[in-house]
Amino acid sequence: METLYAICVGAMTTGGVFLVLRGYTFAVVLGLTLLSYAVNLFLFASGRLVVNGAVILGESDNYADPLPQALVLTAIVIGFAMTAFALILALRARSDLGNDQVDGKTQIYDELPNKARNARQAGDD
Amino acid sequence: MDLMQHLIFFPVLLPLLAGILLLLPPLNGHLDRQRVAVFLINVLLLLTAVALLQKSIAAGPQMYMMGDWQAPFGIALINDRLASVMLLLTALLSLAAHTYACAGDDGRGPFFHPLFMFQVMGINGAFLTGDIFNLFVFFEILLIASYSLLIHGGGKQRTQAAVHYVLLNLAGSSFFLFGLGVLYAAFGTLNMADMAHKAAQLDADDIALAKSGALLLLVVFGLKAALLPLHFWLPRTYAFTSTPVAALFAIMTKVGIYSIWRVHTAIFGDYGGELAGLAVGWLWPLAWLTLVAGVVAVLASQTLKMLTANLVVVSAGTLLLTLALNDVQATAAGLYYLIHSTLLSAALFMIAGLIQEQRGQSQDRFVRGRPVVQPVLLGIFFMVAALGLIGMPPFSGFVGKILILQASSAAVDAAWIWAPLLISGLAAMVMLSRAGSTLFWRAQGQPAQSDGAEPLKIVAVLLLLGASPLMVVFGGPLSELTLAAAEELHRAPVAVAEVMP
Amino acid sequence: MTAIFRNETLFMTLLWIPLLPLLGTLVPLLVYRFGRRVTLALTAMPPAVSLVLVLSLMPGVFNGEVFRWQMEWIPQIGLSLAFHLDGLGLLFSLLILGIGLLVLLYARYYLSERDHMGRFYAYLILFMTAMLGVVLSDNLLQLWLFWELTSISSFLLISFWSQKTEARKGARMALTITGAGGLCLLAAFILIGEACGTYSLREVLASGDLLRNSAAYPVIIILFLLGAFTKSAQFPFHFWLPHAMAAPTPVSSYLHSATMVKAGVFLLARFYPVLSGTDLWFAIVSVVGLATLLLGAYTALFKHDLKGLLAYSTISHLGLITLLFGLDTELAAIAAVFHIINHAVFKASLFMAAGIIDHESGSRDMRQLNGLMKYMPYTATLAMVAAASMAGVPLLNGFLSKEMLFAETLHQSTLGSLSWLIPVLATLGGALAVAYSLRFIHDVFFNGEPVNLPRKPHEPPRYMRVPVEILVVICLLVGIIPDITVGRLLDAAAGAVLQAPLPDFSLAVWHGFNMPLLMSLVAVVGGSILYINRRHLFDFQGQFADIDAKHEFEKCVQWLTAAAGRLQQLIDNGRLQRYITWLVMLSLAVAGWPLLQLDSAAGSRAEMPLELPVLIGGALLLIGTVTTVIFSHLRLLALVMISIVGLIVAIAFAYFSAPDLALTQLSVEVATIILFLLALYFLPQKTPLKESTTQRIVRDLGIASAVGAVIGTLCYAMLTRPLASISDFFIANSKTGGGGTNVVNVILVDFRGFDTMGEITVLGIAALGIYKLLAGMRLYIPRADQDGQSWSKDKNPLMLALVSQSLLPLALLVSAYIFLRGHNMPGGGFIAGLITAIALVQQYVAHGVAWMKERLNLHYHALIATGLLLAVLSGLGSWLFGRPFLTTWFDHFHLPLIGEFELASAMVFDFGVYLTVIGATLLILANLGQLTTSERPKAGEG
Amino acid sequence: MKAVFPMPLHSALLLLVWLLLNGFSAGQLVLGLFLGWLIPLITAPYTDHQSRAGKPLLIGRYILRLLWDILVSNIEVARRVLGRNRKLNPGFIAYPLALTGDFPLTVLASTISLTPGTVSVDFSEDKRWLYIHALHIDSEDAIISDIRQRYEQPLREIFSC
Amino acid sequence: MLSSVILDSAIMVTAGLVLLALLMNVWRMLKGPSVADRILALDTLYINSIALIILLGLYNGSPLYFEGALLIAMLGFVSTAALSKYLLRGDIIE
Amino acid sequence: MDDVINIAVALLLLTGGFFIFVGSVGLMKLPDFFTRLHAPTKATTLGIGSVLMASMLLTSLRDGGLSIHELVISLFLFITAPVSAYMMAKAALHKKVEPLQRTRQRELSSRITRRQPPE
Ligand code: NA
Ligand code: NA
Repeated sequence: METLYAICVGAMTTGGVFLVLRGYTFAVVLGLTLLSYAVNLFLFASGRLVVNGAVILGESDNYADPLPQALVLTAIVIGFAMTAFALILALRARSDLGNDQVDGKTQIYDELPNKARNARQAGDD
Repeated sequence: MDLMQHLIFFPVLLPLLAGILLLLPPLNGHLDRQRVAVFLINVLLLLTAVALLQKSIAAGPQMYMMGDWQAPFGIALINDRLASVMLLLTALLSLAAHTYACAGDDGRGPFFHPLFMFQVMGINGAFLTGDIFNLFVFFEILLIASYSLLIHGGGKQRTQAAVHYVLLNLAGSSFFLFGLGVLYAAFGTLNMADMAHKAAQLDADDIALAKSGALLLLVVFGLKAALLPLHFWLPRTYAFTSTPVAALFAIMTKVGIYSIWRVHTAIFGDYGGELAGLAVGWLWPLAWLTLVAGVVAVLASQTLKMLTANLVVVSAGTLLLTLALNDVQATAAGLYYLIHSTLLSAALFMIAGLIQEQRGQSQDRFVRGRPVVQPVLLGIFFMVAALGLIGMPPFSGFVGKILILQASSAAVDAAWIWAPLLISGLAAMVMLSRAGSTLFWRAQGQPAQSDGAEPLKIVAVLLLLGASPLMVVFGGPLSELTLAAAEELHRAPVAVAEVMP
Repeated sequence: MTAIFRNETLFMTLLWIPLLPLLGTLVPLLVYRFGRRVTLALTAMPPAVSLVLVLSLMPGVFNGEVFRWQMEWIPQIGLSLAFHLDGLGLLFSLLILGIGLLVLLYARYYLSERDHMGRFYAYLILFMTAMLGVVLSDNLLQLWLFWELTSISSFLLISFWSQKTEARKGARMALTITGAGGLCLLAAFILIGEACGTYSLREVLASGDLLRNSAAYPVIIILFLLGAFTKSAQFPFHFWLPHAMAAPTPVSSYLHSATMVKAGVFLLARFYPVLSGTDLWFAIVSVVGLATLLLGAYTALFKHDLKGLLAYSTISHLGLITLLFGLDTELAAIAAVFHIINHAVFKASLFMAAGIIDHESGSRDMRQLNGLMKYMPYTATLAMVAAASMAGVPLLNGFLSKEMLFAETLHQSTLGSLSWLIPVLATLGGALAVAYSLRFIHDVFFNGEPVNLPRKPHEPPRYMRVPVEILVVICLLVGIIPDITVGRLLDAAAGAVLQAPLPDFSLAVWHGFNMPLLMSLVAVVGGSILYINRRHLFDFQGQFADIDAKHEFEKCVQWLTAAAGRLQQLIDNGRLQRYITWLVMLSLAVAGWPLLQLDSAAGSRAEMPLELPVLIGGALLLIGTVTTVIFSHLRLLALVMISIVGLIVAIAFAYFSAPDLALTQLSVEVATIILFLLALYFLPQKTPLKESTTQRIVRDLGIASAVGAVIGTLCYAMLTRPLASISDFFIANSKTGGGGTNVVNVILVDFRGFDTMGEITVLGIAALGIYKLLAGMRLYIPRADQDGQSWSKDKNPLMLALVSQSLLPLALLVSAYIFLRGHNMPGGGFIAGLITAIALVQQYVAHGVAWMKERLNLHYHALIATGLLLAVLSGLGSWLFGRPFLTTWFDHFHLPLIGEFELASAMVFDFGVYLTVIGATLLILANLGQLTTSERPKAGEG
Repeated sequence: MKAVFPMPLHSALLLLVWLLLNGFSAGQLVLGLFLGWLIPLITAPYTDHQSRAGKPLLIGRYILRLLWDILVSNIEVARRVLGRNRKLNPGFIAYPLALTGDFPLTVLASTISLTPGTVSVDFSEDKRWLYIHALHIDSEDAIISDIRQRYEQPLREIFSC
Repeated sequence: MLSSVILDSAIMVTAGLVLLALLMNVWRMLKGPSVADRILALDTLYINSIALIILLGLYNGSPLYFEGALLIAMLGFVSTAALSKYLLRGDIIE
Repeated sequence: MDDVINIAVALLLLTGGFFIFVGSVGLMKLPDFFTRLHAPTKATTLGIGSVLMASMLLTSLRDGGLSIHELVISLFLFITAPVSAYMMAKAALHKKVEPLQRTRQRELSSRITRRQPPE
C-alpha cells in the first residue's frame, strides 16, 4: 500500500511541477493546486499510514499520528488562501498587462477570440 | 496581571491586534487615525524590542510557551540576543518605513495600514518562533502580507513583478512543506531545540531523510535570502514596488538568512553529529556565485532603485558567505553586516523614491534629467547611504566589511571570499558614484515647481541613516553584542541538552 | 634614537590636532553668508590653532619624543582611536596645515562669486582633517579610515564644478582608482594585522621580521603597494591625476601636489622599516618609481595645458620619491623624505602661479600664453624661481634632494647587473625635468606675445600672491641654508622612517665636484638641448595618437556596464519559467543527493497489503492527475479533471484515518472550484497549443519526473520507517488537558492553536490582498463564450434559485452541527465556516449580487477582523490568570433536564476561526463575483 | 410571532434534522429548539417563497407514493439501461402545467426528476410548460397523464392552487 | 456468524460495484464528448463516492465517515451547479 | 435477530450497489447526453438510498439504538439531485449538445433552450 501511495504522490508532484513550468498563469496556478495536493499527501505521510485509526479517543486502539493531520489542515487552508491570491493576481496581470502569460509578454500569440473580446469594461476609467 | 511576563509575545501580538483593530470601527476608513495608531504600535514595538534585548543580555535566552504546554509539545517563542536584535532592527525599519508611507503613499490603495501591521507580525513571528512548522506559518503570513503590500499602489510593472514573486514563492512554499514533512518523519518533533538535541543521536537510517529535509529547507530559505540561482525575483520586486514597501522589504531577505542561522547553523551546526555542517558544501559555491551575480547586476543597473535592489543581492551574497564560513566569528560579522545593510538599503530605497519624485520624467534613471528640487539635502542623504553601502568610512559599512574580512582571513581559501567582497565594494563605488553624479549633477532645465520632500519622508530617511554612524560610534558594544549572539546561536544545541531531558 | 612613549590624557593635545579641523568643517557652512573675508578668517582659525598645537609639540618631537593618545573604539576589529606624533607625522602635519592655510588664503581670491565658498572650504577642511588623520594615526584601521576619507573629500573637491562633464568624470575616475587602491590597502592592513596580531601601528612597526617572514608577505606587499601607488599616481595608475586637474586650482596645488598624492609615499615611508628590506620590495618599488619618473617627465614635456604639465611633472616627482624608497640604502630613504618637503613646496607654489595665470588671463594653454613677463612680472619671477627649483637648479631646494638621489643611484645593486641603468635613467629623468621646466618658463613668460587670450593679463590681487611668495621664499631658504631650516625636521622625520639611528649625512649645498654634480650638469645641459630641439621631439610625439585616459576610462567603465548588462540578460532573462526551473532543479539536487547515498529507500517498517479499493482509488488519482496535465490547455476541462484528484485525496484522507482532513479537503475543494470558475470567466478559455516547443515539453517532463521520483522515493522512505514522535503526548493529554476527544481538533485549537491563529491570519490577509487586487481592476467581460455563442438569457434559473434558498437553513444547521461537535468528533470551526460560506456563495450563484446585497450587507473585512479578534481575545483571556497566551480553560457542567455539557475557551477560539473563514471566503468569492456588477470593489477604501 | 418565528415549518424541520443528526436527548432538544429558532430568523430574508403547505397527511401520502414509484420504475429503467440502446426511444416532452407558484413547480419538477426515466429539463418562460426528457417513450400522453394524476394533482391539493 | 460473513461479503461486493461505477464515471469523464457530459460524470462521481464512504464506514464499523458523506452530498451539488452555470452564463455570480 | 438484520443489510447493500452500478453503466453506454443524464438520479435514488438504509440498520444494530442520521444525507440528495440534473440539462441545451437523432420531438430542444412554449 505504501508503494502505491508513494507512486501517487510522486505522480502528482510530477504533474504539478510540469504545469508550474508552463508559461501561462492559469496552468501555473493549476499546477500549484496539483502540487499542493501532493504536498498535503506527503506531509500527511510523515505520520505514516494507519487504516481505521482516526484519532478520536475511544474510537480505536491503533491511532494514527494526529500531529501531521493538524499540520496538513493548516497547510490546506494556507494553500487555499495562496491559490486564491495567485489566481486573482493572474486576473490582475491580464487586466494590467493585456495577456495571461507569466511574463506579461506575448510569447507566441495571445489567444482570445476576437468575437469574444468586446468593449464592455468592468473597471473605473 | 503581570504584562511583562508576556513580553516575548508582544512583538507578534501588538501588530496582530493592531492589524485587526484597524479593520474595525473606529479605525477603519480613517487614514489619519490609522496612521497614528500604527505609529504608536511601532513605537511600542521599538520599546518592546529594547526591553527584550536588555532582558536577553541580562538573562540569556527565555522561552514563552504558547498555551502553557511544555516544550517540545507546545509552540515555543524564544527570545535570545539574536532574536531581539532582529526584532529591534525590524521595529526601527518598520517605524521608518511607516513614517515614510504616511506622507501619502499609504492612501494609494485599500488596507495599507493593516497589511503593514500583518507584515511586521509575520516577520517578528519568524524571528521569535522556536517551532519549525510555526516558522512555516509565519513565513506564509509575511509572504501573503508582502504579496499584498507589493501591489499597493498598482501599476503594470508592479503587477508583473508580483506575478513572478508570488508564483515563485508559492512553489517555494511547496518545497518548504516537503522539507518539513521529511524532517518530522525523521525527528518526530517540530521544536527546533528538540531537533537540535536529537540531531546527533539520529538513527542511521533516518540520516539521509534528515539531510534531504534540511537541504530542502535550505533551498526555501535560500529563496527568501536571494541565494543564487533563486535570487531572480528580488531586483524587480524591490525596484518596482512602492518606496515604503521596498524599504520594509529590506528585512525580507534577512528573514531567510535568519532562518538558515536557526536551522542550519544551530540544528545542523557543529553539534549535529553526522549531520553537522550539511549546508556548508552547498552554500559555499552558491553564496559565492550570488555575490558575483550581484556584482554583475549592480554594474548593469540603470535606475537607482534597481541598483539598490541589486545591492541587496550583493549584501545577501555577502551574508551567505558568512554563513558558509560557519563559525562564530563569521556569524557575528554577518549579524553586524546584516543590521547595517538592512538599514542602509532601506534608506537608499527611500532616497531613490525622493529622487524619483523630484526628477520628473527621468525619475531615477541614470540619464540627464531636470535637477532635483533639494540637491543639498538629497545629496547628503545619498552620500551617506552610498558610502555606507560601499563600505567606505566613516559609516557603518566599513566595520561590517572589516569584520567579515577578519572572520574569513583564517579560512583556507580566504582569497575566494576577499576578492569578491572587495570587488563588490568597488563595483558599488563605481555605480553609486556614477549614479550620484548623474542624478544630481547631470541636469538640464529647471527643477520642478514642487515643494520638495514631505517632512515625514525626511524624518524617515534620517531615522535610518542616523543609525549608520551610531553603529560606528558604538561599534564596540554592538560588535560585542553580535559576538555574544553568535556564540549563543552556535552553542544552542549544547544549551538545549542542558535543559532538555 | 630611542623613542619616548607617553600615553597620558595630557596628550589630548594630540587629539585636538585633527579634531579641530574636523569641527572646523562646519564653520564655513555656517558662516559663508557673512562674506568672504569673514568666512576665510573663521575657517582658517581651527587649522591655525592646530598648526600652533603641532608647533608646540615640535620641540618634543625634535628631542625624540613620540606623543600618543589612544582610546578603545571597536576592539573586536582592532580599531582604536589612536594618534601619535613622531617626526614623520610632524613633517606631514606641518605640510598639511601650513600649505593648507596658504591654500585657504589663495582660494579666497581664486574662487569666483558664483562658486559656493562655504561648500568649497568645507570640503577642503574635511580633506585636511582626513590627511591629518592619515599621518597621525597609530592604528592601521584608523589610518585606513582616514585614507578613504581623503578619497571621498578629494572626489567632492574634484567635482566641485559639477556642471562640467570633465569634472564629474575626472572625479569619478580618481575615486575609482584610489578607491580600488584603498580596498587593496585595507586587505593589506588586515593581513598585516592578522600576521602581527595587532593593529597598533607602533606594535606593527616593531614586528618587521615577523611580517617579512610570514607566508602572506608577498601578498601583503603587493596589496600594500597597490594602495600606495594608486594614491601617489604611480605608473600604471598615474592616469587619473592629470584628469583630477578639472578641480579648481587651489585643490590641485593642495591635494595633487602637496598632500594627497603624498599619502602614497607617506605610506611607503611609514612602513619602510617593516615592509622594505626584501628583494621583492626593492625590485617593485624601484622599477615602478623609475618608470613613473621617466614617463611623467617625458609626457610633461608635451602638455600644452599648464596644469597638465604640472600634473605630469608631479607624477614624475612622485616617481622620483618612490624610486628613492626603492633604493636599498638608508640615505635614499632620507633623500626621499627630503624631496617630499621640497616638492610640496615648489609644486604647490607652481600650481598657485598657474592658477593666477589662468585666473588673470583666462587661459592655461601654453600656445596662447606667451610673454607674460611683461604683464605680470612679479608673479612671473616667483614662478620662475619655483620652476628652477623643480628643474633642480642649485641654490634651490629641488637641487638638494635631486643631488641626493643622483648620489644614491650610484651605489645600487637592486637590479643586479643591470643596476647601472638606474643612474643613467635618473639622469635622463633629470634632463627631462629641466626641459619641461624650461618650457614652463620660456613658453609662458617669454616667447613673444600672447595669442587670443580671453582677458588682458595682469598681476593678481595682492593677497593672492602671498602664498606663492611664502613658498618661494621657503624654496630659497631651504636651498641655501638647508641645515638650519629643515635639518632637525628632516632628522626627526627620517628617524621615524628608519626607526633606527640615522646614518651620517650632511645637508650642504656644496659637496665638491663629484659624480652627482656631474650628473646634474649633464641633466641641465641635456635638458636645455632637449628643449631647444623640441620641434623634432614634438614631431616625433605627434605621430602617436593622444590617448585621453579619461575618455578611455569612461569607455572602459561603459564597456564594463554594457558587458555586465549583456551578462545580466544572459543570467536573468526575466522569464519566470527559468526562475522556477532553477528552484525546482536545486530542490531536486539537494533532496536527491542524500538519497543517492542511501542503499535502499525501504526502511524496517512492514508494508501494509494492497487492497483492491485502494488500488482503484490510486488508479483514479493517477488518471485524474494525468488528465489534468493533458487537458491543461482546455482550461475548464482541466478544472473538471482536477476535481477528481481533489475528491480522491479527500477520500484517501478519510480512508487513512483523517476524517477532519477529509472534510476540510472536500469543502476547500468546492470553494476552489468556484474560485477557479469565477476567475476563468475573465481568462482565455484555452491555452494555445503552441505554448511550448516539443523540446521544452520533453525537458520539463524530464525535470518534473525527476522531482516526482525523488519526492516519491522520499515519501516511500518515510512511510517504511518507524516513527517515534511527540504525538503520544497529544493523545494522552487531549482529553485531560485539552478537554476534547478529537485529538486533531484539540491540537488545532489548543496544543498548536498558535499555528491555527497564524493560519486564519493568512486567510484574512489573503482576503484583504485580493480585495486590493480587485479594486479598480479593469477586465474585458466576454459577451460570448469561446465558441462565439452568446450567453444564456436565463440569469437565475428557477429551480436553482428556489432550492438554493431552501438549502440555506439546512446548510447552516449542518455547519452548526459540524462546529459544535468539532472538539470531540470530526469537524470544527474551520470546516463549519467553509460550509456556511459556501452556502452563502451558493446564494450568490443562484440569485446574483443585487439580491444578496439587499439581504446580506456585511463588511466582510469587518467580519474577518471580528473573527480574528475573538480568537485573539480568547487567547488573551488566560492572561487574567497569569498564564501564557492561548492557555485554554474548560469544564463540565451539569444542568437539570439538559444533562452534562462542556464549555471551553477553545470554543470561543474556534468561533473566531469560524467567523474569519466566512469573512475571508466571502470577501474573496463574492468580491470576485461582483467584478461584473455595479458593486465592484473600489479603490481607496479601508 | 412572525418576527420571532418567521418560518415555523422550517423551524420544525430543522429541529427534526438536528435530532436526526445528533440523536435524541434533552440537551440536544434544547439546542435543536434554539437552532430551529435562530436559523430561520437569520435566513428568513433569503426565502422568497414561503411555503403555504399545511396538509401533513397529503404530504405523507405524496412522499410514500414517490418512494414506491422510485422503487418500481427503477427496476423498469434498469432493464432498459442494461438492454440494447437501439430499443430505446428517448424523447422530449412538453408538459402543460396546471400547477402555479414557483415552489410547487419546483417540487413537481424535482419529483419528476427523482423518479427514474424522466428528467425535468426546463420551464417555459411563462411557467406554463415543463419540458421533460424521458429515457423511453412508448406513449407521450401516458407519461403526461401519469404525471398529472400521480404528482401534479396531489401537489395542487397540498399547495391549494 | 454466517450472516456476518454474508454481510462482509456483501459489503465487499457492493464496494466492488461502486468502484466499478467510479471507473465508468471516470471513463465518461475522459470520453466526453461534451463538457456537459463531463460535468455529469463528475456529478455522478461525487454521488457514487458517497456510497463508497458509507461502505467504508460499514466496513470499519466506524461512525466517523458520516460527515464526509454528508458534506459530499451538500457540496457536490454546489460544484455541479456552479459548473453548469458557468456553461450557461460564464459569469457564475452576477 | 442479528442474522435477520445482517441478511437484510446485505440485501439492501447489494440492491444499492446494483443500482449504482446500473446508473454508471447507463452513464457509460447510453447514446447521448440526455439519456445519460438519467444516471445520477438512478444512483442517488435507489442506489444511495439503499446503501444508506443498510447503514442505518446496521449501525442501529451495532450501537443498540436508533441511528438514522443517514436520512439527512438522503434528504440532501433528494433535494439537490433534481436541481443538478436541471442545471446540467440547461447547460447542455444551451451548449447545443445534440440529442440522439431518433429522439422524439428533437426539434423541441431549441425551444426549450429559449424557454419558449411549444408551438
Ligand atoms: Na460575476
Ligand atoms: Na426521473
